[in-house]
Amino acid sequence: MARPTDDRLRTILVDMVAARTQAGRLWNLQRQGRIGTLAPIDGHEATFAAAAHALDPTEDWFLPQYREPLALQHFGPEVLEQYVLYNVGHPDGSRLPESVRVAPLQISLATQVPHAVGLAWGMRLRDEPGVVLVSFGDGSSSEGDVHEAMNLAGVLRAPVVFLCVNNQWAISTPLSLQTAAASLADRAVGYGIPGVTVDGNDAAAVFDAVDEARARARSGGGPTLVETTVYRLAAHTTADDPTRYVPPEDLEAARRDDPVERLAAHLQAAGLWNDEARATVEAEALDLLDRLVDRAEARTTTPDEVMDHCFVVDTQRMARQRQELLETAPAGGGPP
Amino acid sequence: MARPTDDRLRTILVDMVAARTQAGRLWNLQRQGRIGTLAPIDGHEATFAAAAHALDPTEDWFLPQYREPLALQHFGPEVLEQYVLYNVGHPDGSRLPESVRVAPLQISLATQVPHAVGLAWGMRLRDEPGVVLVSFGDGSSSEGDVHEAMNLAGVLRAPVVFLCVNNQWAISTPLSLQTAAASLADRAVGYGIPGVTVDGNDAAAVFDAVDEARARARSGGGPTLVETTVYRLAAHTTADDPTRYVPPEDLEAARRDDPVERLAAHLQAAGLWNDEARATVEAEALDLLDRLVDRAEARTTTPDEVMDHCFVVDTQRMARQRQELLETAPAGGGPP
Amino acid sequence: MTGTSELTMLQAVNEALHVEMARDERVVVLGEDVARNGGVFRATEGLFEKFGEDRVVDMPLAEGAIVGSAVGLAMAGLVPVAEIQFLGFSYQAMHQIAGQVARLRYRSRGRFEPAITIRSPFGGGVRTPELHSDSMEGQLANMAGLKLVAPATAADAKGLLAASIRDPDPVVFLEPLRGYRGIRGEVPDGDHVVPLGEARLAREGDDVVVIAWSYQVELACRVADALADDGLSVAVLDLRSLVPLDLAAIAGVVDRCGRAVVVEEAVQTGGFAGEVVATIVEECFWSLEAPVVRVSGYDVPYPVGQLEDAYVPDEARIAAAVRRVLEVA
Amino acid sequence: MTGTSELTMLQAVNEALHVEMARDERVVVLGEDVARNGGVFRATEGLFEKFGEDRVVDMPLAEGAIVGSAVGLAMAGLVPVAEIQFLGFSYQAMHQIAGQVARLRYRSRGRFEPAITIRSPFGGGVRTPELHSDSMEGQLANMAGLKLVAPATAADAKGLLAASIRDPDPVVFLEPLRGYRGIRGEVPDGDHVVPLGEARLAREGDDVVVIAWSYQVELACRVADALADDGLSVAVLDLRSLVPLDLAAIAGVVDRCGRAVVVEEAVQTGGFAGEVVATIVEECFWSLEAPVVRVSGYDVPYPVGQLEDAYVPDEARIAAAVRRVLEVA
Ligand SMILES: Cc1ncc(C[n+]2csc(CCOP(=O)(O)OP(=O)(O)O)c2C)c(N)n1
Ligand SMILES: Cc1ncc(C[n+]2csc(CCOP(=O)(O)OP(=O)(O)O)c2C)c(N)n1
Ligand SMILES: [Mg+2]
Ligand SMILES: [Mg+2]
Repeated sequence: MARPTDDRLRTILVDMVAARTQAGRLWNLQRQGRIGTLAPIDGHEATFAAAAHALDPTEDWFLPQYREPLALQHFGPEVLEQYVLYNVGHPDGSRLPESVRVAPLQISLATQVPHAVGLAWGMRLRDEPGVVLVSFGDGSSSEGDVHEAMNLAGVLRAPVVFLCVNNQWAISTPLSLQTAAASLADRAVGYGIPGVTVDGNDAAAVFDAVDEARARARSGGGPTLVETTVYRLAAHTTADDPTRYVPPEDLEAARRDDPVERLAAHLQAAGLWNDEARATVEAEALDLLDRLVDRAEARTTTPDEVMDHCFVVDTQRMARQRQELLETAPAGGGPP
Repeated sequence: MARPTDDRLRTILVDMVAARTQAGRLWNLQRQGRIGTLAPIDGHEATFAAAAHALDPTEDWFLPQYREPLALQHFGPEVLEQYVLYNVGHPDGSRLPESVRVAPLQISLATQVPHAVGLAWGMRLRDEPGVVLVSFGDGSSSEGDVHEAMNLAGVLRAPVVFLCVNNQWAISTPLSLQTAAASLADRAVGYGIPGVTVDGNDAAAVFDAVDEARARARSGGGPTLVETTVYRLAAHTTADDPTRYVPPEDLEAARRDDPVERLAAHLQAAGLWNDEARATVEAEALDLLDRLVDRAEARTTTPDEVMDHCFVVDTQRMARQRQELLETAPAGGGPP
Repeated sequence: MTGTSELTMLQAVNEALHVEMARDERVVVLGEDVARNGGVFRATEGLFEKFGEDRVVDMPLAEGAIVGSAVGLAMAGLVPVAEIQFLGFSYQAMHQIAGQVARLRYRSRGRFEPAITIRSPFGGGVRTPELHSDSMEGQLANMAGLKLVAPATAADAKGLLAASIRDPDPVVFLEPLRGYRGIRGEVPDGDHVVPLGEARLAREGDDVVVIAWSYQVELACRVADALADDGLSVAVLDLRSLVPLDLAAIAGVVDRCGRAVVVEEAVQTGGFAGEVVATIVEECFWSLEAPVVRVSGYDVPYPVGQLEDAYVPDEARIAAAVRRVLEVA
Repeated sequence: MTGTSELTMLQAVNEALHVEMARDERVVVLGEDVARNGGVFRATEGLFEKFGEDRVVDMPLAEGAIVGSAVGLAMAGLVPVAEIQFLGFSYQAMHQIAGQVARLRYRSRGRFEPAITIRSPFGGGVRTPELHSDSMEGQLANMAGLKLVAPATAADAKGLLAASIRDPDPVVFLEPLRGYRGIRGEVPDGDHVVPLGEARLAREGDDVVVIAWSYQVELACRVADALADDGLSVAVLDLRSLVPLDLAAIAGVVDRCGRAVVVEEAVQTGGFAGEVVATIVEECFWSLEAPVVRVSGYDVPYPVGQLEDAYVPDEARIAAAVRRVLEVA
């Protein structure tokens, strides 16, 4: 498979820088009480953005865990817009338009992995050409769902790319307590599928690996497990205090291999990037985010929206509950 | 590890022949309506008997799925006795005496696999020297529990032997629809533990592999996955009709590699076995089984035993239910 | 296509699957042993031969993946009908059932349509091994976003299964093991749909109503018929679907009779019968002339063969409860 | 050791764990992030430092293996205390909880002692992401072989957790998220055990009783106190343990008051409040002067942040229900 062009890499870097910048602003907004618990993206930008760019958003799907959305600009601006809405606690934040092939965030870890297999299988049944990429963490890889799904995908030769984002931590649990495996890609052989580990801080390498896996899936070659190794550079979430458990020297070392800086250096050397470009991207990213936050904060809900979209038609009991709710509930909710 | 002596193999063969003989008699009893649904052992004798013999019943545990008990004579005569009682539907059939380190049959497939890890870990915490062998089928290997348990055991370096008995079928589902893996032992690398596939029709090879895994576990080397390849020579259970799905030529081929006949031929060549010996073993096995069946059929239950052993002390509601039951229930149950 | 045929409940289920697969090519059947073997009870017999391996799929032995991939199939616009071989093994998939199937529409605010049916045999009386007989209606009913259907007749098995498959919401469809061959009746040929959420008055009566679902309706009807000889007028209300629950039908018959018995096979504490009693209290407390009585399984796990008869509510226990409710002055 | 200290519920839980681990060296704590991090809420803080990595164990991220290995630990004679990080993720382990933990003793006819405690935070009101706030009491109560405990005060959190760990039967121990820091009170120092199965009269009263458990007791007490100013005498019964259920205490207070409201946060249909209503009908129907009213969550999944206040029963809804029950002539 061809290495991505530097132009492509530059687009990826723009997405990465925007993601990093917006994550920082969101962190501050959480600290100000304007948004809910947030899972920062720092350290995962190359993996998510490059993986997204290796897909065709008009045909392929991206099924995320919960850190990904900031870096999925390639799938359309609605991803960020809805993510912001999600973060202010609005229910519509989990709805993307039909045209955007990205699933809602998944909070119940690893449950999206079998969904990916079913979706890919269903697309093949419907003669659709796309593939499904599903992303999950090193911690999530211990869940039974991942095993059941990878095994099923092997049998069905489903067009799936399993993207295991190994950031060395599951909240406070280090990889050494998560598994004794030398590499998570080693799981693949147990399902008769190809498995590969790539440096997740290397956007080009991630792009390559996903591109190759995608090509294999599209040509009927079945699923691939791609493990990307990265390091979680920030807290698990805004509710977490990593100084309790992350060895400072490890974090220090990881910071020296920051994926954003690495790609920036490469493109700077190639004459495609400089401080000015970065400043522009950052400013635009903040500007966009602030507008989206304002817009999200301006939206409200009515209490009985809590009953919507459960069933197509309310049951008798639900209809009564809706009635009671309209009579008794506190006025519509807003951001935290 | 040393190959088992022919004397040891002869003991194993005796157990295998007895198991095969008793399985046949139980099948007939089921057809006569004297016992409930039965899962025959045919084709698995070498694996189960040899694995049991590689363990020390005074220190090690055997956690079975549901086919194993007929071949676990090495763990004491109570295993068969209680298995017969289980088959006539008596609740005490699932209770073995404290001295017998065998767990009740497991109907909820693969759930016993994490139990094995916890038990092994607990024994180590208590400074007990034993290991835990847990047995499960190729079908069961697809359950999330197996993944979660093997991964945990790798991290804890728990003294467990995972015995995956690959008999090519899970009811009607052939191995090719169960997994795309070339071998189930290939799963081991994904957990950082050793994995080995052995011919499960070769009692000596199974003994060797389990013996080696046990030695590793006892010396702190952690768990091992041992896959044994066999062929299910009979129906899945008495409720199953394998002619609907088993290719006759495959069955024919498997019959030519019958584990009982193979070991018998070896020992016959070594002068340790002959038709007379076999006839004696068979006669004794049947005699024993018939006595156990008679004894089991003579046992009854009282209806309120249904309430026993749920909690140590009945709740208020249970106490009332027990009362109601004694007043209203049909007289005590007996065999089917 | 306007005649009827006498079928067992099992045949009725099988027929519904044949009709629905022929009618809508988006329907895909998946589960353990459902294809080449036609299901361990033969509920899916003939589907593999008729509709092929793309639409009738033998799955690896992993309930979580069966249900989890059904969610993905639904996201792709298909209409999966997943079989859990015995309801007790749905615990292995509960994170997918309660957390994913039930919430796919809710989470995505209507973007994804969880037109998923999960079929499963359940209930006792046939001497199965552990966990094969468990009744879990109370638990499933508490998982918001799931419909829960439990037919008691062969005709309803066909008509309600058809409705479940066609329903855009996810349905857990419970088939009584004892009813597979033990219940038979006239079933309309061809297209036959019974709407979800409407209870059925299985026996008219004025003195007391027995409220039940699934196989317990059969028992209740036998009790009603037997007590009729003693001059007692016992109504039987077959709920048919537990979610949605037909509140009006419950209120109507309890208002008329003033006395009620609720029968279920599950563990009593936390079982669905409690929900029915609470509903009666809410809907028609003032009509009650006696406390509602529950006839349930006991508060212990479903037992092994020899203790089964002591555990499973039978006609004698139902009849005793009916008499007890009637005795209250 | 005879004094008391003012603690939050979270501190009380933590103290119980410290006391029980010191008291019985068979006690082992396992779960996600329970050791080095002291738990995501700090419920297990200090245990790792005090009792070491053999007895306080950070587990891989797999709830089935956490509960499943706890079964094995119990078979080895240990006393595991497993944490499920949020109750909604116990679905991932339900096959082990309902099928194995709950049946270990029953299946083995008393050979194995499932002295297992599964602790888990649950309930809403703190704007958590999906599945972090789910209330599942009704479902868990229907799984025979499990005890189910849900304290409402800091002192009970300590005393009931101690009792749960010491109990030879398996206990699911529910800790209200909102109570972790939102409930505080005097807690006896040192050894403190509150027996399982005994309800607590949190407020005396004669006109109506509000029956609740966990954080809803706190709300009910506030309502009782507020309505006292209006001259209403509202009793509050804190069930404390749902299994075993204190039938006598329920009957006693309902007999006296004649009117009852049952509060829970879970989805209404199939929730445990229905069980309480059915129990009241069975135990003291003739004392009822009005239909029992349930105040519950609605029949939809627990919602995201902005809709939470609309969903979670609050003081206003409880007060309205109390007034409604009292208005019935
Ligand atoms: C089934 C389930 N169990 C537990 C949790 C609680 N939890 C949220 S994030 C997390 C760690 C996830 O680690 P990993 O998969 O490596 O992803 P990362 O946060 O490192 O990106 C845990 C335990 C959950 N959300 N779902
Ligand atoms: C969790 C669970 N799912 C489904 C079943 C039904 N079932 C019983 S045996 C069986 C096949 C088991 O195959 P395998 O593990 O290969 O064991 P074998 O019968 O071949 O020895 C199935 C699907 C079950 N008992 N438990
Ligand atoms: Mg991680
Ligand atoms: Mg097999």
